[in-house]
Amino acid sequence: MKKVFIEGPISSEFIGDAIAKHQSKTSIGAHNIFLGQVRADAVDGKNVAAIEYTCYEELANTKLHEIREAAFEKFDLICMHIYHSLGTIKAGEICFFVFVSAVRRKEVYAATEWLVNQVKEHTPIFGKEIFEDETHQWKVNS
Amino acid sequence: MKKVFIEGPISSEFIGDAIAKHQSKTSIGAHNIFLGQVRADAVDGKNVAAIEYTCYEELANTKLHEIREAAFEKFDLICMHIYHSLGTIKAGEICFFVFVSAVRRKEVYAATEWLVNQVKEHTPIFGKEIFEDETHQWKVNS
Amino acid sequence: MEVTLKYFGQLVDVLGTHEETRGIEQHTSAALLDHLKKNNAIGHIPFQLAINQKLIDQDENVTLKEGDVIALLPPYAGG
Amino acid sequence: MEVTLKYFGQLVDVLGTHEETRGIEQHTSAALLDHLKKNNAIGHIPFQLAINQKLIDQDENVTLKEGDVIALLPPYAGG
Repeated sequence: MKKVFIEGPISSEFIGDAIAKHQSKTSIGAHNIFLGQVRADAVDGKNVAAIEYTCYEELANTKLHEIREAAFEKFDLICMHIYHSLGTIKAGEICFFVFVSAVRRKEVYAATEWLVNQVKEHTPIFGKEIFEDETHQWKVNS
Repeated sequence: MKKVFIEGPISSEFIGDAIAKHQSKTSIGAHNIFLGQVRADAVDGKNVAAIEYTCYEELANTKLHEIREAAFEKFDLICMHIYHSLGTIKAGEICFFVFVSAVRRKEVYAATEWLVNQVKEHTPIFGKEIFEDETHQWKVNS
Repeated sequence: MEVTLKYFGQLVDVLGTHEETRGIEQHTSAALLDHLKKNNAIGHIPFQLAINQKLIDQDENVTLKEGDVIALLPPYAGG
Repeated sequence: MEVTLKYFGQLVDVLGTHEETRGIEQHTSAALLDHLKKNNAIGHIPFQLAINQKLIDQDENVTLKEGDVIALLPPYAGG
Protein backbone atom coordinates (compact mmCIF):
# COMPACT_ATOMS: atom_id res chain seq x y z
CA MET A 1 0.00 0.00 0.00
CA LYS A 2 1.56 3.28 -1.08
CA LYS A 3 1.47 6.22 1.29
CA VAL A 4 -0.94 8.92 0.08
CA PHE A 5 -1.63 11.15 3.07
CA ILE A 6 0.84 13.84 4.06
CA GLU A 7 0.54 15.95 7.20
CA GLY A 8 0.52 19.62 6.14
CA PRO A 9 0.93 21.19 2.70
CA ILE A 10 2.69 19.48 -0.22
CA SER A 11 5.83 21.54 -0.81
CA SER A 12 7.23 22.46 -4.21
CA GLU A 13 10.45 20.68 -3.15
CA PHE A 14 8.50 17.46 -2.55
CA ILE A 15 7.05 17.73 -6.08
CA GLY A 16 10.48 18.50 -7.55
CA ASP A 17 11.95 15.46 -5.77
CA ALA A 18 9.14 13.23 -7.05
CA ILE A 19 9.96 14.36 -10.61
CA ALA A 20 13.70 13.82 -10.10
CA LYS A 21 13.09 10.21 -8.95
CA HIS A 22 11.66 9.39 -12.39
CA GLN A 23 14.72 10.41 -14.38
CA SER A 24 16.28 6.98 -14.07
CA LYS A 25 13.22 5.45 -15.78
CA THR A 26 14.28 6.01 -19.37
CA SER A 27 11.26 4.29 -20.88
CA ILE A 28 9.12 7.26 -19.77
CA GLY A 29 8.44 9.88 -22.45
CA ALA A 30 5.64 11.90 -20.84
CA HIS A 31 4.58 12.95 -17.36
CA ASN A 32 1.38 14.70 -16.41
CA ILE A 33 0.89 16.33 -13.03
CA PHE A 34 -2.24 17.75 -11.44
CA LEU A 35 -1.92 20.03 -8.42
CA GLY A 36 -4.82 21.22 -6.30
CA GLN A 37 -4.14 24.54 -4.57
CA VAL A 38 -6.27 26.06 -1.79
CA ARG A 39 -8.11 29.11 -3.14
CA ALA A 40 -8.81 32.24 -1.08
CA ASP A 41 -12.46 32.15 -2.18
CA ALA A 42 -14.70 34.98 -0.97
CA VAL A 43 -17.97 33.87 0.67
CA ASP A 44 -20.29 36.64 1.90
CA GLY A 45 -17.40 39.09 1.93
CA LYS A 46 -15.03 36.87 3.94
CA ASN A 47 -12.01 35.12 2.41
CA VAL A 48 -11.04 31.49 2.95
CA ALA A 49 -7.73 31.58 4.85
CA ALA A 50 -7.18 27.81 5.00
CA ILE A 51 -8.80 24.40 4.65
CA GLU A 52 -8.46 21.85 7.42
CA TYR A 53 -8.53 18.36 5.93
CA THR A 54 -9.41 15.18 7.80
CA CYS A 55 -10.16 11.72 6.46
CA TYR A 56 -11.31 8.22 7.31
CA GLU A 57 -7.86 6.87 6.63
CA GLU A 58 -8.55 3.08 6.61
CA LEU A 59 -11.45 3.41 4.15
CA ALA A 60 -9.58 6.05 2.13
CA ASN A 61 -6.58 3.76 1.70
CA THR A 62 -8.83 0.91 0.54
CA LYS A 63 -10.55 3.17 -1.98
CA LEU A 64 -7.25 4.63 -3.22
CA HIS A 65 -5.88 1.12 -3.72
CA GLU A 66 -8.95 0.24 -5.83
CA ILE A 67 -8.59 3.47 -7.85
CA ARG A 68 -4.90 2.75 -8.48
CA GLU A 69 -5.60 -0.81 -9.68
CA ALA A 70 -8.41 0.39 -11.95
CA ALA A 71 -6.20 3.11 -13.43
CA PHE A 72 -3.49 0.60 -14.39
CA GLU A 73 -6.21 -1.54 -16.04
CA LYS A 74 -7.70 1.40 -17.90
CA PHE A 75 -4.61 3.32 -19.03
CA ASP A 76 -1.22 2.27 -20.33
CA LEU A 77 0.91 3.81 -17.58
CA ILE A 78 4.42 3.21 -16.30
CA CYS A 79 3.75 4.73 -12.91
CA MET A 80 1.30 6.74 -10.90
CA HIS A 81 1.43 8.60 -7.59
CA ILE A 82 -1.30 10.24 -5.55
CA TYR A 83 -0.69 12.48 -2.52
CA HIS A 84 -3.22 14.38 -0.41
CA SER A 85 -2.67 16.68 2.55
CA LEU A 86 -4.24 16.33 5.99
CA GLY A 87 -4.35 19.12 8.58
CA THR A 88 -4.45 22.85 7.95
CA ILE A 89 -3.48 23.99 4.44
CA LYS A 90 -3.35 27.75 3.91
CA ALA A 91 -4.64 29.54 0.80
CA GLY A 92 -1.97 29.30 -1.91
CA GLU A 93 -0.59 26.02 -0.57
CA ILE A 94 -0.88 22.72 -2.41
CA CYS A 95 -3.09 19.97 -0.94
CA PHE A 96 -3.42 17.45 -3.80
CA PHE A 97 -0.79 16.01 -6.15
CA VAL A 98 -1.50 13.45 -8.88
CA PHE A 99 1.47 12.31 -10.97
CA VAL A 100 1.16 10.01 -13.99
CA SER A 101 3.92 8.77 -16.32
CA ALA A 102 3.74 6.84 -19.60
CA VAL A 103 5.81 5.95 -22.65
CA ARG A 104 3.86 8.35 -24.86
CA ARG A 105 1.93 11.50 -24.13
CA LYS A 106 -1.44 10.36 -25.48
CA GLU A 107 -2.31 8.31 -22.40
CA VAL A 108 -1.39 10.72 -19.66
CA TYR A 109 -3.98 13.50 -19.96
CA ALA A 110 -7.08 11.33 -19.63
CA ALA A 111 -5.44 9.25 -16.88
CA THR A 112 -4.75 12.33 -14.77
CA GLU A 113 -8.25 13.73 -15.20
CA TRP A 114 -9.81 10.36 -14.40
CA LEU A 115 -7.67 9.90 -11.28
CA VAL A 116 -8.43 13.39 -9.97
CA ASN A 117 -12.17 12.80 -10.41
CA GLN A 118 -12.05 9.34 -8.83
CA VAL A 119 -10.17 10.57 -5.78
CA LYS A 120 -12.58 13.46 -5.31
CA GLU A 121 -15.62 11.26 -5.71
CA HIS A 122 -14.65 8.13 -3.82
CA THR A 123 -12.20 9.06 -1.09
CA PRO A 124 -13.64 9.96 2.33
CA ILE A 125 -11.79 13.25 2.82
CA PHE A 126 -13.49 16.14 4.61
CA GLY A 127 -12.61 19.82 4.40
CA LYS A 128 -13.39 22.66 6.77
CA GLU A 129 -12.96 26.07 5.13
CA ILE A 130 -11.63 28.45 7.75
CA PHE A 131 -12.21 32.15 7.11
CA GLU A 132 -9.93 35.03 8.11
CA ASP A 133 -12.18 35.79 11.10
CA GLU A 134 -11.89 32.16 12.30
CA THR A 135 -15.47 31.26 11.46
CA HIS A 136 -15.78 28.23 9.20
CA GLN A 137 -17.98 26.29 6.79
CA TRP A 138 -17.79 22.71 5.56
CA LYS A 139 -16.62 22.29 1.99
CA VAL A 140 -18.65 20.09 -0.37
CA ASN A 141 -17.18 18.98 -3.70
CA SER A 142 -19.15 20.22 -6.68
CA MET B 1 7.79 38.07 -25.10
CA LYS B 2 8.31 35.37 -22.48
CA LYS B 3 11.49 33.32 -22.56
CA VAL B 4 10.78 29.72 -23.67
CA PHE B 5 14.12 28.25 -24.68
CA ILE B 6 16.53 26.96 -22.05
CA GLU B 7 20.05 25.76 -22.79
CA GLY B 8 20.35 22.18 -21.51
CA PRO B 9 17.87 20.00 -19.60
CA ILE B 10 15.00 21.40 -17.50
CA SER B 11 15.88 20.49 -13.93
CA SER B 12 13.42 19.27 -11.31
CA GLU B 13 14.48 22.27 -9.18
CA PHE B 14 13.47 24.64 -11.99
CA ILE B 15 10.04 22.98 -12.10
CA GLY B 16 9.73 23.11 -8.30
CA ASP B 17 10.62 26.81 -8.33
CA ALA B 18 8.05 27.51 -11.05
CA ILE B 19 5.39 25.85 -8.86
CA ALA B 20 6.50 27.79 -5.76
CA LYS B 21 6.15 31.10 -7.62
CA HIS B 22 2.41 30.45 -8.03
CA GLN B 23 1.64 30.08 -4.35
CA SER B 24 1.06 33.81 -3.91
CA LYS B 25 -1.69 33.66 -6.55
CA THR B 26 -4.53 32.60 -4.28
CA SER B 27 -7.19 32.70 -6.99
CA ILE B 28 -5.62 29.57 -8.53
CA GLY B 29 -7.29 26.28 -7.60
CA ALA B 30 -5.75 23.90 -10.15
CA HIS B 31 -2.45 23.48 -11.95
CA ASN B 32 -1.68 21.04 -14.72
CA ILE B 33 1.86 20.28 -15.83
CA PHE B 34 3.10 18.33 -18.83
CA LEU B 35 6.72 17.17 -18.92
CA GLY B 36 8.42 15.64 -21.93
CA GLN B 37 11.30 13.34 -21.01
CA VAL B 38 13.89 11.94 -23.44
CA ARG B 39 13.32 8.19 -23.91
CA ALA B 40 16.12 5.67 -24.40
CA ASP B 41 14.27 4.20 -27.39
CA ALA B 42 15.83 1.19 -29.08
CA VAL B 43 16.22 1.49 -32.87
CA ASP B 44 17.80 -1.50 -34.67
CA GLY B 45 19.32 -2.71 -31.42
CA LYS B 46 20.89 0.64 -30.47
CA ASN B 47 19.57 2.86 -27.69
CA VAL B 48 19.03 6.61 -27.92
CA ALA B 49 21.52 8.19 -25.49
CA ALA B 50 20.46 11.82 -26.01
CA ILE B 51 18.60 14.21 -28.27
CA GLU B 52 20.31 17.35 -29.52
CA TYR B 53 17.70 20.08 -30.00
CA THR B 54 18.11 23.13 -32.23
CA CYS B 55 15.49 25.63 -33.39
CA TYR B 56 14.81 28.60 -35.63
CA GLU B 57 14.47 30.85 -32.62
CA GLU B 58 13.00 34.00 -34.24
CA LEU B 59 10.23 32.05 -35.99
CA ALA B 60 9.72 29.81 -32.94
CA ASN B 61 9.19 32.80 -30.68
CA THR B 62 6.65 34.29 -33.08
CA LYS B 63 4.76 30.99 -33.25
CA LEU B 64 4.87 30.52 -29.46
CA HIS B 65 3.50 34.01 -28.98
CA GLU B 66 0.58 33.18 -31.30
CA ILE B 67 -0.04 29.89 -29.48
CA ARG B 68 -0.05 31.66 -26.12
CA GLU B 69 -2.54 34.32 -27.29
CA ALA B 70 -4.81 31.67 -28.81
CA ALA B 71 -4.73 29.60 -25.60
CA PHE B 72 -5.85 32.56 -23.49
CA GLU B 73 -8.71 33.12 -25.98
CA LYS B 74 -9.70 29.46 -25.97
CA PHE B 75 -9.36 28.51 -22.29
CA ASP B 76 -10.17 30.31 -19.06
CA LEU B 77 -6.65 30.38 -17.62
CA ILE B 78 -4.91 32.47 -14.98
CA CYS B 79 -1.44 31.75 -16.29
CA MET B 80 0.54 29.61 -18.64
CA HIS B 81 4.23 28.83 -19.12
CA ILE B 82 6.06 26.94 -21.83
CA TYR B 83 9.72 25.93 -21.67
CA HIS B 84 11.74 23.88 -24.15
CA SER B 85 15.35 22.78 -24.02
CA LEU B 86 18.01 23.43 -26.64
CA GLY B 87 21.30 21.57 -26.84
CA THR B 88 22.03 18.00 -25.77
CA ILE B 89 19.45 16.39 -23.47
CA LYS B 90 20.30 12.91 -22.19
CA ALA B 91 17.81 10.05 -21.89
CA GLY B 92 15.85 10.51 -18.65
CA GLU B 93 16.23 14.28 -18.68
CA ILE B 94 13.34 16.67 -19.21
CA CYS B 95 13.24 18.76 -22.41
CA PHE B 96 9.69 20.17 -22.44
CA PHE B 97 7.63 21.77 -19.66
CA VAL B 98 4.10 23.12 -20.10
CA PHE B 99 2.45 24.63 -17.02
CA VAL B 100 -1.16 25.81 -16.93
CA SER B 101 -3.10 27.30 -13.98
CA ALA B 102 -6.80 28.11 -13.60
CA VAL B 103 -9.42 28.85 -10.96
CA ARG B 104 -11.03 25.43 -11.38
CA ARG B 105 -9.69 22.13 -12.57
CA LYS B 106 -12.08 21.61 -15.49
CA GLU B 107 -10.18 23.96 -17.81
CA VAL B 108 -6.63 22.82 -17.23
CA TYR B 109 -6.51 19.33 -18.77
CA ALA B 110 -7.67 20.30 -22.26
CA ALA B 111 -5.54 23.45 -22.20
CA THR B 112 -2.38 21.47 -21.45
CA GLU B 113 -3.06 18.86 -24.14
CA TRP B 114 -3.87 21.56 -26.68
CA LEU B 115 -0.71 23.53 -25.87
CA VAL B 116 1.54 20.47 -26.08
CA ASN B 117 0.10 19.58 -29.50
CA GLN B 118 0.35 23.14 -30.80
CA VAL B 119 3.98 23.49 -29.74
CA LYS B 120 4.87 20.15 -31.34
CA GLU B 121 3.05 20.96 -34.56
CA HIS B 122 3.90 24.61 -35.11
CA THR B 123 7.25 25.35 -33.50
CA PRO B 124 10.38 24.93 -35.67
CA ILE B 125 12.38 22.74 -33.31
CA PHE B 126 14.64 20.01 -34.68
CA GLY B 127 15.91 16.95 -32.84
CA LYS B 128 18.90 14.75 -33.57
CA GLU B 129 18.68 11.40 -31.78
CA ILE B 130 22.19 10.39 -30.78
CA PHE B 131 22.79 6.70 -30.15
CA GLU B 132 25.18 5.14 -27.66
CA ASP B 133 27.69 4.45 -30.47
CA GLU B 134 27.58 8.15 -31.52
CA THR B 135 25.69 7.49 -34.74
CA HIS B 136 22.50 9.52 -35.10
CA GLN B 137 19.14 9.86 -36.82
CA TRP B 138 16.83 12.85 -37.18
CA LYS B 139 13.69 12.70 -35.08
CA VAL B 140 10.33 13.36 -36.73
CA ASN B 141 7.24 14.02 -34.60
CA SER B 142 4.51 11.45 -35.12
CA MET C 1 -25.98 -4.75 21.04
CA GLU C 2 -22.83 -2.73 21.30
CA VAL C 3 -21.25 -1.07 18.24
CA THR C 4 -18.64 1.61 17.61
CA LEU C 5 -19.85 4.77 15.91
CA LYS C 6 -17.25 6.89 14.10
CA TYR C 7 -18.06 10.48 13.15
CA PHE C 8 -16.37 12.59 10.47
CA GLY C 9 -16.29 16.14 9.17
CA GLN C 10 -19.18 18.34 10.24
CA LEU C 11 -20.57 15.54 12.44
CA VAL C 12 -17.53 15.83 14.72
CA ASP C 13 -18.21 19.56 15.05
CA VAL C 14 -21.84 19.03 15.97
CA LEU C 15 -21.46 16.00 18.23
CA GLY C 16 -18.17 17.03 19.85
CA THR C 17 -16.65 13.55 19.52
CA HIS C 18 -14.89 11.41 16.89
CA GLU C 19 -15.98 8.03 18.14
CA GLU C 20 -18.10 6.33 20.73
CA THR C 21 -18.92 2.75 21.62
CA ARG C 22 -22.52 2.36 22.69
CA GLY C 23 -25.55 0.12 22.72
CA ILE C 24 -28.10 0.40 19.90
CA GLU C 25 -31.57 -1.13 19.54
CA GLN C 26 -31.63 -1.27 15.72
CA HIS C 27 -30.69 -4.51 13.96
CA THR C 28 -30.35 -3.28 10.38
CA SER C 29 -28.49 -0.44 8.69
CA ALA C 30 -31.75 1.02 7.33
CA ALA C 31 -33.31 1.14 10.80
CA LEU C 32 -30.18 2.68 12.28
CA LEU C 33 -29.95 5.29 9.51
CA ASP C 34 -33.60 6.15 10.05
CA HIS C 35 -32.98 6.53 13.78
CA LEU C 36 -29.88 8.69 13.28
CA LYS C 37 -31.67 10.98 10.80
CA LYS C 38 -34.27 11.70 13.51
CA ASN C 39 -31.55 13.06 15.79
CA ASN C 40 -32.10 16.83 15.79
CA ALA C 41 -28.40 17.60 16.17
CA ILE C 42 -27.33 15.80 12.98
CA GLY C 43 -30.57 15.24 11.06
CA HIS C 44 -29.96 18.23 8.78
CA ILE C 45 -26.51 17.02 7.68
CA PRO C 46 -26.39 14.66 4.71
CA PHE C 47 -24.31 11.56 5.41
CA GLN C 48 -23.91 7.92 4.40
CA LEU C 49 -22.89 4.89 6.45
CA ALA C 50 -19.88 2.64 6.13
CA ILE C 51 -20.03 -0.60 8.13
CA ASN C 52 -16.66 -2.21 8.87
CA GLN C 53 -15.11 -0.02 6.18
CA LYS C 54 -17.65 -0.96 3.54
CA LEU C 55 -19.92 1.75 2.14
CA ILE C 56 -23.64 1.03 2.38
CA ASP C 57 -25.70 2.11 -0.63
CA GLN C 58 -28.79 4.25 -0.11
CA ASP C 59 -31.14 1.35 -0.93
CA GLU C 60 -29.06 -1.38 0.71
CA ASN C 61 -30.08 -2.92 4.02
CA VAL C 62 -27.43 -4.74 6.04
CA THR C 63 -27.93 -6.74 9.24
CA LEU C 64 -25.90 -5.27 12.08
CA LYS C 65 -23.98 -7.35 14.58
CA GLU C 66 -22.21 -6.90 17.89
CA GLY C 67 -18.90 -5.05 17.54
CA ASP C 68 -19.60 -3.49 14.12
CA VAL C 69 -17.70 -0.30 13.35
CA ILE C 70 -20.20 2.09 11.83
CA ALA C 71 -18.90 5.29 10.24
CA LEU C 72 -21.10 8.32 9.48
CA LEU C 73 -19.64 10.06 6.40
CA PRO C 74 -20.76 13.53 5.30
CA PRO C 75 -20.14 14.66 1.67
CA TYR C 76 -16.54 14.27 0.54
CA ALA C 77 -14.40 17.32 -0.08
CA GLY C 78 -10.98 16.02 -1.11
CA GLY C 79 -8.83 17.45 -3.87
CA MET D 1 19.49 38.73 -56.80
CA GLU D 2 21.12 38.09 -53.48
CA VAL D 3 19.28 36.35 -50.63
CA THR D 4 20.20 34.68 -47.35
CA LEU D 5 19.50 30.96 -47.08
CA LYS D 6 19.18 29.50 -43.57
CA TYR D 7 19.38 25.73 -43.05
CA PHE D 8 18.06 23.73 -40.12
CA GLY D 9 18.16 20.22 -38.69
CA GLN D 10 19.24 17.51 -41.09
CA LEU D 11 19.96 20.10 -43.80
CA VAL D 12 22.83 21.51 -41.71
CA ASP D 13 24.27 17.99 -41.45
CA VAL D 14 24.11 17.45 -45.20
CA LEU D 15 25.19 20.91 -46.36
CA GLY D 16 27.75 21.55 -43.63
CA THR D 17 26.57 25.12 -43.04
CA HIS D 18 23.82 26.98 -41.16
CA GLU D 19 23.53 29.95 -43.42
CA GLU D 20 24.82 31.43 -46.65
CA THR D 21 24.20 34.60 -48.61
CA ARG D 22 24.22 33.99 -52.33
CA GLY D 23 22.80 34.96 -55.69
CA ILE D 24 19.76 33.08 -57.01
CA GLU D 25 18.11 33.14 -60.44
CA GLN D 26 14.59 32.25 -59.31
CA HIS D 27 12.06 35.03 -58.75
CA THR D 28 9.32 33.10 -56.97
CA SER D 29 9.20 30.77 -53.98
CA ALA D 30 7.76 27.96 -56.15
CA ALA D 31 10.60 28.20 -58.65
CA LEU D 32 13.18 28.30 -55.86
CA LEU D 33 11.61 25.31 -54.08
CA ASP D 34 11.60 23.40 -57.37
CA HIS D 35 15.27 24.25 -57.90
CA LEU D 36 16.25 23.25 -54.35
CA LYS D 37 14.40 19.94 -54.61
CA LYS D 38 16.56 19.07 -57.64
CA ASN D 39 19.71 19.39 -55.54
CA ASN D 40 20.89 15.81 -55.05
CA ALA D 41 22.32 16.51 -51.61
CA ILE D 42 19.03 17.66 -50.09
CA GLY D 43 16.37 16.53 -52.56
CA HIS D 44 15.48 13.47 -50.49
CA ILE D 45 14.82 15.48 -47.30
CA PRO D 46 11.32 16.87 -46.82
CA PHE D 47 11.33 20.57 -45.98
CA GLN D 48 9.23 23.70 -46.24
CA LEU D 49 10.25 27.33 -46.77
CA ALA D 50 9.84 30.33 -44.52
CA ILE D 51 10.50 33.69 -46.14
CA ASN D 52 11.37 36.51 -43.75
CA GLN D 53 10.02 34.38 -40.88
CA LYS D 54 6.73 33.66 -42.59
CA LEU D 55 5.90 30.07 -43.50
CA ILE D 56 5.05 29.48 -47.16
CA ASP D 57 2.24 26.99 -47.78
CA GLN D 58 2.80 24.12 -50.21
CA ASP D 59 0.50 25.69 -52.83
CA GLU D 60 1.48 29.31 -52.18
CA ASN D 61 3.73 31.21 -54.56
CA VAL D 62 5.50 34.30 -53.28
CA THR D 63 7.59 36.77 -55.28
CA LEU D 64 11.14 36.89 -53.96
CA LYS D 65 13.12 40.09 -53.56
CA GLU D 66 16.69 41.17 -52.92
CA GLY D 67 17.75 40.57 -49.31
CA ASP D 68 15.04 38.03 -48.43
CA VAL D 69 15.87 35.62 -45.62
CA ILE D 70 14.76 32.17 -46.77
CA ALA D 71 14.74 29.35 -44.24
CA LEU D 72 14.61 25.66 -45.20
CA LEU D 73 12.77 23.81 -42.43
CA PRO D 74 12.73 19.99 -42.19
CA PRO D 75 9.96 18.26 -40.16
CA TYR D 76 9.61 19.57 -36.63
CA ALA D 77 10.57 17.40 -33.68
CA GLY D 78 9.95 19.51 -30.59
CA GLY D 79 8.42 18.26 -27.35
